[in-house]
Amino acid sequence: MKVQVYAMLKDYFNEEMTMDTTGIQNASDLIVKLSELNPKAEAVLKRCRIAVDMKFVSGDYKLNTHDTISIIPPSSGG
Amino acid sequence: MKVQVYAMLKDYFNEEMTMDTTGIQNASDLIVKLSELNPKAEAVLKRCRIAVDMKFVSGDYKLNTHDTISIIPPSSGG
Amino acid sequence: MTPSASFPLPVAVDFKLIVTEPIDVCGLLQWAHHPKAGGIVLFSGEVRNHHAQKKVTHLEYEAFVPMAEQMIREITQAAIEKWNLHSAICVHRIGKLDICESAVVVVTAHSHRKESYEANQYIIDRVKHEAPIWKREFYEDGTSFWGGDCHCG
Amino acid sequence: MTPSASFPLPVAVDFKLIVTEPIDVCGLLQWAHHPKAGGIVLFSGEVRNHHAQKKVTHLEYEAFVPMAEQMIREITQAAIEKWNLHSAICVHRIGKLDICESAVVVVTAHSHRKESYEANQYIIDRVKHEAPIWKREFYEDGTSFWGGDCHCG
Repeated sequence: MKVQVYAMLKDYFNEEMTMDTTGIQNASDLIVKLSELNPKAEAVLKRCRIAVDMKFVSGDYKLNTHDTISIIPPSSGG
Repeated sequence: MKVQVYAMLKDYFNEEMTMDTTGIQNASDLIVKLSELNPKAEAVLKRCRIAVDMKFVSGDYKLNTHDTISIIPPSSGG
Repeated sequence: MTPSASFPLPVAVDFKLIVTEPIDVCGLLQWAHHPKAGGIVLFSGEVRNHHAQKKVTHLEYEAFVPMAEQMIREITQAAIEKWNLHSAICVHRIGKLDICESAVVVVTAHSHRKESYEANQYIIDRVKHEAPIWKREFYEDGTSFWGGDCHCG
Repeated sequence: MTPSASFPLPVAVDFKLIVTEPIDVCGLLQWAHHPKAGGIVLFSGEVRNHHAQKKVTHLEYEAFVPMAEQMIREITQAAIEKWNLHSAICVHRIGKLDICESAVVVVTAHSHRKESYEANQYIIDRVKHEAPIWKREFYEDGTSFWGGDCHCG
């Protein structure tokens, strides 16, 4: 699956990553996996939302190999 | 004293009038006097405020021969 | 928008607050920019084409000009002190106004938006209810009506 | 201001809602005029020169553009339906912004002012908290800070 990160997450990860789905059933699993890949990002990741096809999904959303997943840090627009 | 009226009151009175102070001790008396001069204006006059030198005064404000008095209908700006 | 070369005093001492020409809405917004102001709110009260089921063709506003200017200045100053605004201004137009034209514009600038909204509403509410300014609506059927009149005279 | 030749649909379907150039604040205000709208409220969120005792030199905004545009459109539409607005629009800028420049502008138009203020605040509150847009502040001392970051990573 394709994973895109934004804003301060780009200090910890590549902007766009291709990840294999081994051990990643749902959206929550993906956050855990990313935290393992870079523990420094854990505090931010805990506060992120996940979007699939520009729609926010809950932690138990089942991820698909063909999904493009966006990790959305807390909004700070305006 | 000089009395100035505004807005719909100009349908009932001259815009600027010189009135003698006989029987007009205070601001309330002036409203009564104007209502006598044109009873059709009474309902509006009851809702007017009185200003002397661009400051609102209360009904018991003692009027002076040299005052310029403004009869201020309810505001409807904006 | 780019900032003005020099930043305004909180209250607009040099502006005419009662005008007969169209209000320069963009100019007021431009004036209100301030490097400490994170939230600017602008209210424009505009002439509607209807009132109580009647079609409005235009309005006329009349004011006791020097007193209205003085009161608008006092009300604006009170808001600046109450909320600690970086800038605030209110301009009211008089004379004949067409549909969609601005009768009154209020601009408020504060570090934070909540205070800008509150102060803006405070100013327009007080100006509408207290300043000696009167509206006369003209209808398509040829009749007209003074705002604030009680229909009972 | 004079009315547009044709009046807008309530929601601005043809506007770019995320822009890289300065926001045309006056153009948005102009667009929002509506013959049924008595009260138009404009909010401009501008870059402040300070944040938490630090001097800000400029900001940079980043967005997940297509999703941010879609969410701003949905939030604006929700406000139009909730308050029965005559028009509403929200435009957010991204990229580098200097002090006093508008990062976001919201315009709402209703027959009455109370609803225009409420709807305006509703839109900016939701856009700030929900849309995938991020602010990075740059300080005079050479440091920078992502808005929303928790300083605990």
